[in-house]
Amino acid sequence: MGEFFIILISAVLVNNFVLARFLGICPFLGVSKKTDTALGMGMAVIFVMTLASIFTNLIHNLVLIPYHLEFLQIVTFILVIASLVQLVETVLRKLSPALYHALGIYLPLITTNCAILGLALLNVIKQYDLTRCIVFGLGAGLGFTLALLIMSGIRERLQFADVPKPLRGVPITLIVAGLLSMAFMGFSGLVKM
Amino acid sequence: MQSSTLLALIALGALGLLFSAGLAYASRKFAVEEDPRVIQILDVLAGANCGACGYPGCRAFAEAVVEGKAPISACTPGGTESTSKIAKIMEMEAEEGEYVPQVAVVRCRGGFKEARTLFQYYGLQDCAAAQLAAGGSKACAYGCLGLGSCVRVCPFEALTMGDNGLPLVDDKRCTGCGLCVSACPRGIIQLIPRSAQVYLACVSQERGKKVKAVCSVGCIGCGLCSKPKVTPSGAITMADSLPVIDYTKGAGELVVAVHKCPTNSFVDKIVHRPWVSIDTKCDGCGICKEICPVDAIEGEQSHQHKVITNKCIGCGICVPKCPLAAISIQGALGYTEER
Amino acid sequence: MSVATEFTKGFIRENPLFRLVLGMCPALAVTTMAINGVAMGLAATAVLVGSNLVISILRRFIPSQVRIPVFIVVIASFVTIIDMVMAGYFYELHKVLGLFIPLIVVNCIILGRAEAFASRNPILLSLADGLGMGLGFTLALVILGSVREILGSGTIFGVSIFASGFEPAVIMLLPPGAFLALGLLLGLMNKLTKAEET
Amino acid sequence: MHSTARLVFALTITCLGSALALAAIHGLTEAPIQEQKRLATMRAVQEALPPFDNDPVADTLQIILEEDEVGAEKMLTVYLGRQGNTITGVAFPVFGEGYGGLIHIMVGINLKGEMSGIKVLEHLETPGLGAKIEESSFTDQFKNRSLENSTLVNGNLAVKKDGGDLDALTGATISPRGMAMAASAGLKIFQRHGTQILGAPQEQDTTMTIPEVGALEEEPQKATED
Amino acid sequence: MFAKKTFPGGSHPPTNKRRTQASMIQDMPLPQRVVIPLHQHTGAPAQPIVAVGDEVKAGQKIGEAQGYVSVPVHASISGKVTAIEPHLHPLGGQLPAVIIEGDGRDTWLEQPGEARQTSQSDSKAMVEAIREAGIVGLGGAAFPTHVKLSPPEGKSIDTFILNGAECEPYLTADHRLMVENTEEIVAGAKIILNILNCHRGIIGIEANKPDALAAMRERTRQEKELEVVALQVKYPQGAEKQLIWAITKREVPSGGLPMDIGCVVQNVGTAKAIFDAVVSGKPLVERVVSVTGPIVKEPKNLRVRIGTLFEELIQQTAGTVENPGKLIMGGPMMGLAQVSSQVPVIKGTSGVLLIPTDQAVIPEPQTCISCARCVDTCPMKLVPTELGKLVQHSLFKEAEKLGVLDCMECGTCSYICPSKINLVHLFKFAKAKILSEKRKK
Amino acid sequence: MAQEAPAEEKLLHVSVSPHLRDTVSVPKIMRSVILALTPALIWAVYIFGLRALWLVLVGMMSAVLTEAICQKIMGRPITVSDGSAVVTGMLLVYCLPPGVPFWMPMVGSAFAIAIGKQAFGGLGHNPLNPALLGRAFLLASWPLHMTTDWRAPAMGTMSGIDAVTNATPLAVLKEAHKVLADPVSTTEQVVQAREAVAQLSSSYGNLFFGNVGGSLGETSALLLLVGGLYLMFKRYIGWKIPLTFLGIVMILTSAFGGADGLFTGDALFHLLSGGLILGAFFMATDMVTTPVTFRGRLIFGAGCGVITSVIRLVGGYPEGVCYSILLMNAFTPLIDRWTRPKRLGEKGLRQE
Repeated sequence: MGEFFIILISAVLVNNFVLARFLGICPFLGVSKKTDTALGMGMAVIFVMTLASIFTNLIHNLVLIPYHLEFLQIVTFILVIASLVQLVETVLRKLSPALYHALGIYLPLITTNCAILGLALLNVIKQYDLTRCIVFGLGAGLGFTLALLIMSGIRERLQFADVPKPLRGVPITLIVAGLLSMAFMGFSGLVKM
Repeated sequence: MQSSTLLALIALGALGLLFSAGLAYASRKFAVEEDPRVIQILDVLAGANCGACGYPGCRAFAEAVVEGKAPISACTPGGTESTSKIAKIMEMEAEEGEYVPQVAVVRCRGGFKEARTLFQYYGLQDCAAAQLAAGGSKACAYGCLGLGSCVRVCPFEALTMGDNGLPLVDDKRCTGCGLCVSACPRGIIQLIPRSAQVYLACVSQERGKKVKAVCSVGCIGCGLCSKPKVTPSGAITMADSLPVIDYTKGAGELVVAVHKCPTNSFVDKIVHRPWVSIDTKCDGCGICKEICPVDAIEGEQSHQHKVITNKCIGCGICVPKCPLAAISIQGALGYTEER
Repeated sequence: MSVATEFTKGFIRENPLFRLVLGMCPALAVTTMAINGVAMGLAATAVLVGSNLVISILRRFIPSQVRIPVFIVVIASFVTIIDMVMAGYFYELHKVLGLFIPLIVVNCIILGRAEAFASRNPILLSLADGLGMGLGFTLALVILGSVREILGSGTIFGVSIFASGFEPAVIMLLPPGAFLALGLLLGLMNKLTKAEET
Repeated sequence: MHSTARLVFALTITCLGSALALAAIHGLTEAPIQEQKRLATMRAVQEALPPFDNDPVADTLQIILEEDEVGAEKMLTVYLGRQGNTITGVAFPVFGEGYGGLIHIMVGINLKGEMSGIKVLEHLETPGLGAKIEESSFTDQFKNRSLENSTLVNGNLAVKKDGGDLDALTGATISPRGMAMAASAGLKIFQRHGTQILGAPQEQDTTMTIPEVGALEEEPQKATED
Repeated sequence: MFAKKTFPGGSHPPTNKRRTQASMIQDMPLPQRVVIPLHQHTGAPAQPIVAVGDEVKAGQKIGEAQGYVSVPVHASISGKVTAIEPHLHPLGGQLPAVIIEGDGRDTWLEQPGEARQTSQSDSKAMVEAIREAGIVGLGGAAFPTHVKLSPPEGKSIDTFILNGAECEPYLTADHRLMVENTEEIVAGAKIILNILNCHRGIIGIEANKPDALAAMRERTRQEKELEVVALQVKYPQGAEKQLIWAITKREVPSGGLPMDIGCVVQNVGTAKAIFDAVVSGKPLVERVVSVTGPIVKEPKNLRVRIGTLFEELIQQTAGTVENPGKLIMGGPMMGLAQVSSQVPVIKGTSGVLLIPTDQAVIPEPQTCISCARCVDTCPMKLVPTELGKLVQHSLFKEAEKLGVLDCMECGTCSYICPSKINLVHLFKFAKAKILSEKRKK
Repeated sequence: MAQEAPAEEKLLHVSVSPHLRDTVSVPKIMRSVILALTPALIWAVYIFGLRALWLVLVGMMSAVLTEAICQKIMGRPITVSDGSAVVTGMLLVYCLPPGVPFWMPMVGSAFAIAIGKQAFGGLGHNPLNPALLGRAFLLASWPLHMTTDWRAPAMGTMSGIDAVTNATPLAVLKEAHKVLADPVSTTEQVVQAREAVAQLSSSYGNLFFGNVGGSLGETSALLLLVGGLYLMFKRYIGWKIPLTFLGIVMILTSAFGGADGLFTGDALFHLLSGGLILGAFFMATDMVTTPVTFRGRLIFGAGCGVITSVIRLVGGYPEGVCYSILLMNAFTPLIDRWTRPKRLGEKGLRQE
């Protein structure tokens, strides 16, 4: 239990995917303009990350390792993630239109989100078993959502700010990310990886 | 090595098969077709998302066009170019003549000097907001408040605030989108055909004394300009004690109206009109002398006539009337930067 | 549309990092030193050129519905090849770049160029585009890496450039420094290009 | 149906092509990659071990640690350094808890139970502060230390601040402490398993299994990457 | 002592009431000429029913109400109608007004007295009499009183609140009225209770008017249905919704009326006018106006005929020590700045306030530092910081969602803002925009 | 002036109501904050020597200068006179060790103003507290200076520069607790650690009056409290954030801060040390970066308390006030959004 907690806290706060690992920067910059969309995207990412963790773990342990096909890791992982996202989208649209409208519209954005592939690869590097993969995936998703939400709150406020012209848009968002990352350094040393 | 290759082929091949089959199934089962024309149209629009078309953005407009709900000529910033391109995409002919390029004009000349101020205004620097404070500081209830709501709303930076507290329109930048028209709480800004050179710069429906009391350049509704003497073809008619210009009729007459107006309420966009000159073909028939509204032509019958250049206003009425085509306008007409 | 213009546009006019704001993740993660920027940039360039080439060749045979998956598979293959080659011949660099080599797969630049350019243009142009974009990306990474290395370690390409009194700001090597440096560089680019326009 | 078939066909063919290409390249690069890994290990081992003339990376011994032993993988690979046929020292990876995470080091121990050298493999310490543990000025002080010739605190090597005799780094106490812990772990492991290791036969890759270890139920996964 | 009742939020601007609160109301001499705007109340303006040249008597109806939410207007002096034309109006701009040149005799249409007395058992007749007398809320909003006194079918009123808070700085007209016309006010309140068939009447008075509180307490000692409540001195204690909350702890629903929660609020001046109308049959042709301000030489409370020009009122106070920088109708917090002193007193004119130039200049707004003073003080519990930023960036829809339409423009936020942001102006602007958008649809 | 103008020129002023304005203004608030911070500065000079004064001055000057330069570059009006940059510079230096080299407050202030404030458009637009950002920046950039440049208090020696470095009380406590918590600690170590803890606990007086090592401006709880209460009395800061912040820290540190089980922690010690008072009264109350709603401020204060306690008790840093406030600053927009008060009458609206 303790180890799961540590994995979770580490993924959410100490080694936040966005602010410390630089994974998923593009959607972080793109979908953080409004809090509502940020929340929707965050939920979708949590969902997909957890699923992707499970599936890539299974593929890796059931197919790649037994047959010594580790060199196909990248290709298979990305295929699995892409098809998984596509499948989820299709199924959601069919089964729960309400949920689809809340989460599904963000799904296409997730396919090429490096946070998902990064997560799958990190799972392998860290040699997590299935349960730990799930916890790590959940934590990574939560961490991503947290960063996204904070950023969206600040950006909603920044639309009223008199930001100097050259810094408007992406530059100021990156600066905010830098400052947030600085604040998140307060969590360093909280748990040991 | 052999077996590794084989295994790789099997594994990845199976995955590819699975994925593509699933995708193919999905694309057939849950296809949401976006009309490719929407994207094509989006490409040819001005892309300012200005809302002049009445739709919440370029994409919405493009979708509406494809659905046949919006007229293809509604994108004013894109102008005829956009219209014809959209028409090509929609495989229908742009109805020529339906779209007249327009440009915004400020129909008030009452700057700080010309128009009286009622009080010192403090508060939000926005015209509509200023109107909440005792109805605006201009004594004329129709006059420009000069706080630049129109300037701020223009997506093309075509409007600037002049020194006298009146906005200036840069014709070259103005696309006639009409955002400024709706931004002005007093309805002073109007779109007129781009080709038009003259407009009435006053919207006050007050008459005579009341106008004079508040503004030195306000239209007093005297109706002189609508008299046949000035505008024989009826290019100007009076309504609500204001002259209304019909731009399809006699452009030259309007120039005359500018000069006849006792309150100087008209604006001629061509600051320095070139005068006309008469060449040697003239046989002195006298027609021009007769029709000249400002008596700027002199000369005896059967002798070559002359133009009194400091009297000529460049209206050009005489040019087409000369049976020998001896009158020509010196220099081309064109807009000048400063007014 | 000449090969030359397609090649050069990626350097400044359409620089993938500074102008198109693509490929942020590796740009932030690996640029603690200028040399890492070079390595990462060249790895991405290799993938870009390879995938552009293959996709440009295949563009007529790929049905549009499976366009993206096919692109991804092609790109992923090239990335794996680069990964393996680097592991085999540039072990230390491979170790430093770590996770971000495989993550080239999901770098928006690659898929973006495949989608926007290679799938619509002939082979030579696609090659020029890929090479230009890749080198532009490399250039941007090197600039960012240099800034961070100079301020964060007091060196450039490993060569010390300050007197011993200089105390480098460690933050430049940490995540916040990466964000701040890239943000300010982008701002600077905006300012400079704006000045050029007017 | 024709179009569907085309879709499936196109993607499958791409996948097959990709698999073929990757398998081929894999075949070509597998050997260099293994060689690179070996070289990397070799570099670390070389720094840690006393002089040797064999190939310690190939001359390894797997030992399984007991539950109460900390600071190393339970399934520990020990690299043996020999001169001639005599073992001169051993090296194996251990770790200690630093500030940002675990500090992995390769510790080399000679027959006297003294450290012949250490090499920092991996760490997550703060640059400019804790990261200075990598510098040789810091690591050199571990040379020739043993559990006998150093001041121990709770049976471990310790920095001066904690009552030991290791020099710490200015401003950083946690990282050197982690190093001390890792080194101590290495020394203790050698203390306990020394005879077992030194009694290793000359054949390579001999795994000695210790019967009473039942804690490990499943085969530990093989690390794919370092 | 019980804690004085109040509402959450609010501010404490200096009250500045001392100069006028102790002096008796004076009758203003009959004006030579009155300008009686046909639009003096919320709702449709009245239509003139006299023509230029007509002789009119004081109290004669000269404008007929148009529609339900509208009341007639009456001549306030006897004389001759000299013009019906647009005239400067205190609410801004030029609006049609009947101009009467006085004959100096002040002859009334009917002498006030028994003849017009309305039966106090017939509430319909009383409401009709109130309407015919042209009575509107005299607190400033000028909402036709008969509408407030006619709750629709199914809505019963259980609490009637008489508003004697007078929280606006400077103004003391209601205060003096409560001290001097206690009898009429209480009688008026009883008429209202009668009409509403309500048995609980509460007179709320801010604690800084001890003499008014004492007088009212003394007078209502025997009245079972009437109770006097002392309110904490805080702005805007006299605002309808805040007063109801302070006294009954009920919230008027957003966009609703006090009636929706069983309450009716009337100003003390209105109560007196109702008494005059029902008991004496006298229409609303005069009211008490505080003429005051830092530069007024002899500030006074004057009983003034409707239609008298501000200029004449100012003359009654011996003029000003310097030229005024700002002329305000009403109090400094919600009053309307006037363009000139040539505007007439209307039914809603509770005060004429003259402010010197140095105090009239509104400081330049700075950027908001989110100090939250406005959030803490907003009596409507809005978030003015956020609303202000939304409006500044033309995000009217979002502002509407956050309740900008609930803003009652009390001025607390603008007053309290250390960055001197003109928040009320922003909200007025936003409300105007939103409402005009709504009208378009 | 007014008399000279011709009569008809004298137009009345017209603006939308209200026509009254409160006398409180931003510069006035800033002046009060500077005043409230002054006693602590005088104390710092007394115990750390004139060096403290120079450090503060350098920080302030750098902040003001950076603000002016930024505004000049952006072509905006220069507003250094509103005093906000002075406050930033002052607060930044207050949380630096008194032995840092002079270039550090300079660089820190410049970063705080340029990146933390002006990049967002200046006063009122910055999402995070600039002074704390400056400190976090310095701590991340030059950790060596920020963790070792302590000075022991040296009463009245104006020269100040004695090279005694003295760890802050909190750092000592953290060390001691680590030893106590570690099962492998020797009895000797445990005894030592207990002694250290006991010594610290008996030093409330020193902590309260400020006779301890620590950041330049955080040593005297008393003088900071005086300043904080003055601001509270002036109503420039509210009670909610300081109270919840301090309260939560006390509760959590007393509950989990001890080595011997629940509720054995020394809450008073935690309260008086590590810049908690400085942070709670002067930084967590920074108007720009804190929530505006009533409930929001309670949540903000509580959040600061929780994060501070977590960092102090289990995190890598001995104090944590700085990071906790920065983190809660980041949450401020979300807090504001989710704690918007129900407006008067909204309840009725919902029912219908």
